[in-house]
Amino acid sequence: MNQLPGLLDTEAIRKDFPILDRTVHDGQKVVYLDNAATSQKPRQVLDALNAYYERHNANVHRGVHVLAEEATALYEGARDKVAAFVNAPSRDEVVFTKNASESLNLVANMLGFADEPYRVDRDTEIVITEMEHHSNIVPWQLLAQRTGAKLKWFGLTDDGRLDLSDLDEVITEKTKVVSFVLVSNILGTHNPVEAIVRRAQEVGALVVVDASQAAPHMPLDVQALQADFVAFTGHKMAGPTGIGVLWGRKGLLDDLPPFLGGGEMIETVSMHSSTYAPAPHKFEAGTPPIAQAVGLGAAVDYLAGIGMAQIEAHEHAITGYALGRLQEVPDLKIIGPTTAEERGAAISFTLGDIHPHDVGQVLDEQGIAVRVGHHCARPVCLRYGIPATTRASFYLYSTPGEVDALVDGLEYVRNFFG
Amino acid sequence: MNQLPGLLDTEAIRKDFPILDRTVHDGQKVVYLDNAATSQKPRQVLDALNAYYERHNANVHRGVHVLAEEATALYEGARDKVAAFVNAPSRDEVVFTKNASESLNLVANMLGFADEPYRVDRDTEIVITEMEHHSNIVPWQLLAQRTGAKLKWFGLTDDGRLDLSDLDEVITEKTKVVSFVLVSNILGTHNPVEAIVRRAQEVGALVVVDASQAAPHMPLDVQALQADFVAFTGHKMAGPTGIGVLWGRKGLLDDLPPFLGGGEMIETVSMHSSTYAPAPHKFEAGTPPIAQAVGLGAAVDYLAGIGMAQIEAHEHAITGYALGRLQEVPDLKIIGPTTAEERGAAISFTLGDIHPHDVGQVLDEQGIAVRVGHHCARPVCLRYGIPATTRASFYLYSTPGEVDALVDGLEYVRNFFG
Amino acid sequence: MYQDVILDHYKHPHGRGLRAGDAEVHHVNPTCGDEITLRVKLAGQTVEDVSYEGQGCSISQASASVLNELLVGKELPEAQRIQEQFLELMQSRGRIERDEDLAAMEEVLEDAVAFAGVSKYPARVKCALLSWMAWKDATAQALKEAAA
Amino acid sequence: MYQDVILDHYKHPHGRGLRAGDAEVHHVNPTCGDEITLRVKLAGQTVEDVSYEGQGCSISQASASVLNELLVGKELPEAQRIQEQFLELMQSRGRIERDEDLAAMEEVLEDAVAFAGVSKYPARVKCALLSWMAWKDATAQALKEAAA
Ligand SMILES: Cc1ncc(COP(=O)(O)O)c(C=O)c1O
Ligand SMILES: Cc1ncc(COP(=O)(O)O)c(C=O)c1O
Repeated sequence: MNQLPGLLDTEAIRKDFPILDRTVHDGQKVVYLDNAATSQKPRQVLDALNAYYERHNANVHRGVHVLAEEATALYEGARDKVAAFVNAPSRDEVVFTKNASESLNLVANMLGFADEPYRVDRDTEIVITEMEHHSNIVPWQLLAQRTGAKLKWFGLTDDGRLDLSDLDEVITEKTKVVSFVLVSNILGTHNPVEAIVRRAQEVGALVVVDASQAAPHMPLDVQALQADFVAFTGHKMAGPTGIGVLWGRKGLLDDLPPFLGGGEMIETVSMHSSTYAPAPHKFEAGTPPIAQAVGLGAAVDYLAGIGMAQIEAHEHAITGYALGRLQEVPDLKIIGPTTAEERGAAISFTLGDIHPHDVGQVLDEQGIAVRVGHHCARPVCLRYGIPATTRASFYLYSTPGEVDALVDGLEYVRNFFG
Repeated sequence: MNQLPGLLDTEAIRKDFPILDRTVHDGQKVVYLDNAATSQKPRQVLDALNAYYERHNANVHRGVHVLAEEATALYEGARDKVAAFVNAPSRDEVVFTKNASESLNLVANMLGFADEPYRVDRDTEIVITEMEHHSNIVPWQLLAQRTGAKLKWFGLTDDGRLDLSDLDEVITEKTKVVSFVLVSNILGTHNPVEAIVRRAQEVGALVVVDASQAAPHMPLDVQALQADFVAFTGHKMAGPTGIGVLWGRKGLLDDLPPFLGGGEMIETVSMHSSTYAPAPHKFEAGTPPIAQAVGLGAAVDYLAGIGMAQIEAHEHAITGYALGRLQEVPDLKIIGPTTAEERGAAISFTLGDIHPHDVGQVLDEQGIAVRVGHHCARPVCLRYGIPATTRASFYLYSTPGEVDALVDGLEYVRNFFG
Repeated sequence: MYQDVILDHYKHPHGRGLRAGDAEVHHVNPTCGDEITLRVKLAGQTVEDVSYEGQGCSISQASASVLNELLVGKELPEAQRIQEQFLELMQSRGRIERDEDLAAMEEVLEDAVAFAGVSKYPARVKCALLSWMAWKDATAQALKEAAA
Repeated sequence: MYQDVILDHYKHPHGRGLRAGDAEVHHVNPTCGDEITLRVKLAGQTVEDVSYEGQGCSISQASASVLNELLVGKELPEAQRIQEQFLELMQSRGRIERDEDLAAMEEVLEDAVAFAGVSKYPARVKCALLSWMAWKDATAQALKEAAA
């Protein structure tokens, strides 16, 4: 079982994550399988945060003292690191936000306030999918309400994939923007980017990719994606909370209007009018999440040090193993693709009639942390006619032994409520 | 000189701040006088961050496992602490944002999208002042541009105070919102809240107070202020970067529409429509700055432990002492009130013809960190006909000895360029 | 938290199924999808029946069953007192722990004291309260209609 | 960073004041308020005069003075080479430190190598470049007008 091909040396890796030694409920070591909600943080990231606060903390930009210069160099250095991590053509294309949700709202708001040819208004359409996270649904619903634009979406197939059979009817000449998730946080589905991008480009629509569940788990190359905007979030990729990223094409970031106004994002201000700094600063109003950017920089260093292809292979192996073992559990039904192909490491399932809340709670009593509910993707639950799912999700430190613990735990749950 | 009345025991306090032992430029201990830009963080806050990440990290809300429950309790516990710190009538009135700028943009956007009676539109007026930070100017300029509302402001007197002589002409029946800074980050001026609030209430305008430079330095009581919204930022009050606060009256938060859409802020989502969670969650889209809120909770515990009235007294003493000593320096001109009455601990000045950049740089060579420039309040520089100022700003760990070092440093600067 | 009493009620619910009533309500817990449809039948000041259908976790299901067992046949003021006491227990965040306090509560709440442990889990408190809130709501409606 | 050469130029600026020119530009560094008005006068391919007025820090003032000293009288291609080399030095982030590298640069840049230290301070690089960017801009305008 430890013979799965592609596994990382998790024994070494786990030593980097202090929380994995945590015990719960009278001495049981925590089995953390809630990585799609948030990942744990390695010592290296905590060290970077502490070093920042203990030695270099100052407000960034425009300072002429040593601390301000150091803090600025660290903050902007983190931008370089993130740019390299996603293969951005330019560091100026990396905007720091507070989370992926802000990144997505930023795009939606820019497009609502933009001039032609970007402007979303009552004569235009917005396209999303039925498997989006609420953070990639609600901003577009709000934009549609505020502008009168029409919101359309791709449905799902019974086996948890995007139904693109009506691609040409959903994305039309009226479509201004298509926003979709690269890897679903509830179904695990890895979506076919190319087909959607090709059609969007045909009609001249902008493409936004929600890579929140991709950036932590696989090599992400914004140029290869051919999207216009890519959003992701630090806390799911070994980084701190409070930091997100919006990558956007330089030309677009230059053309589009600002979203939040304030310090840092201006060029010059008078009471009568203001001009704005060039991107990325135009989109970073106020004191940015400085320490958090530095922490995210340390996180991408850490991940890149292990290798994103290696992490992907590890999770692929664990996911395949978990899908197999879970399907041995009687009454367990996987919601989403049942094999590891074109799939990420989040696995949702139902267990007979036992409500996910009960599944999660009884697993927790055994030290196993999973998430239950609609996972901020309620339309998926509606689509499959279920109130909620239990979701186990893996990361670079997850082991086959933890999969076994989960399966044993589920057996116990069945007996408990049987 | 150490006999100044009201001084705190800075020797003990400074031990809590690791960075204050930092040396720069070959062994000079840093004299950190850039506290209005950002404050340093005590060990207690860093410990809270580390404990969070090493023992409790999980995504908040809706989790049924131990870590998620602990993280939620810590996050929501931080809300309780902040609510108590500003004497909020209800914890549900405390919204966590990423910084004060987001807090202010949040209000501006809510009012732009609100229904009557709150709606800002082309027939209405917005009032600010000429001493606002860009973060309290640009959001209102953007709102004015987008809605057609008229932006008006109070000017300044020659001695750096608000000119309220035209109070009744500036705030009129058309005024929907009045937003002003409690303590100016460039002039140090502490503004008279009551007069403005009384007039605003007379005409039924909402009052927004930018307390970014007040919350860190003095007791802040949102009920006594009688404002409708109060914004402040964590990093200036011994807390982490990446966290801000918007306090708002419950009834208003209930009535006003959401700003950012996404996970956490919803009640229920379908592809066709969504309903929103009650405040404060309605305004907290996506994974919040969890660790940063926890850190801010530790910061307000730390500050409250020392006592906000005591901190205010300490800074009052230091500011009085600094104003006196600075005025001994030939050619030094204070921009802002020249005595410590109704005044915070940020002191801007010019030094003859020597450009502030040069002043700051040569001070830095002596280990003294001040800020130079327009301090994100460029209209103030325009008002007083100066390109920039040098600003020294103090906090609870600042000492009379540091004031002396600054004065000596300025003498050196004069000789250097003399 | 899964006391035997709770599991028993979950596996063998009392009075489940919809029967005739004076008022019907439908309550949903949006965060977890728990749902209940509940009807109240009053006979003067007496709770003659509480019938319900729903889906949800063991806690919400068992709680509806306990409610049925406890409230049916009670006079309204007494039933309301029980409802309030249950609410108090659930909002206690596990702070009611001493045996004598629980024993005192048990006199009013009977089987429902088994939910004391649930009060420690903020995420689950709403599950336990779902049917009780629905009952309160339905009863208010029934009374209003009776008065009209 | 405050080499004597820089302080000298700051205290005793060369060629300061506005005189007749073929083109005039006004450049501002919005982050610190440094401003310069600069005129270029060409005589065929020769930089006949660079005159300027401005306010700003010692670095921006000294840099304008050095520019005047260095470029006036030069043939245009040579002046442009100097401008480019100065730009390169300022963007070097303090990485040009070896004495022989600086010596090589000094052949072209003369007094202007004294700004090498400034390149370590990102906040100040723009100050040093202000007048040089203005000169480049003004020269381009002057050439365009001459051609028109
Ligand atoms: C008076 C005032 N308002 C608002 C802000 C903005 O705070 P932040 O940059 O944290 O958003 C600041 C600080 O920069 C300030 O001093
Ligand atoms: C697919 C997806 N998109 C967006 C988000 C939102 O990220 P955040 O909560 O950090 O804003 C998440 C995670 O919650 C996610 O899984």
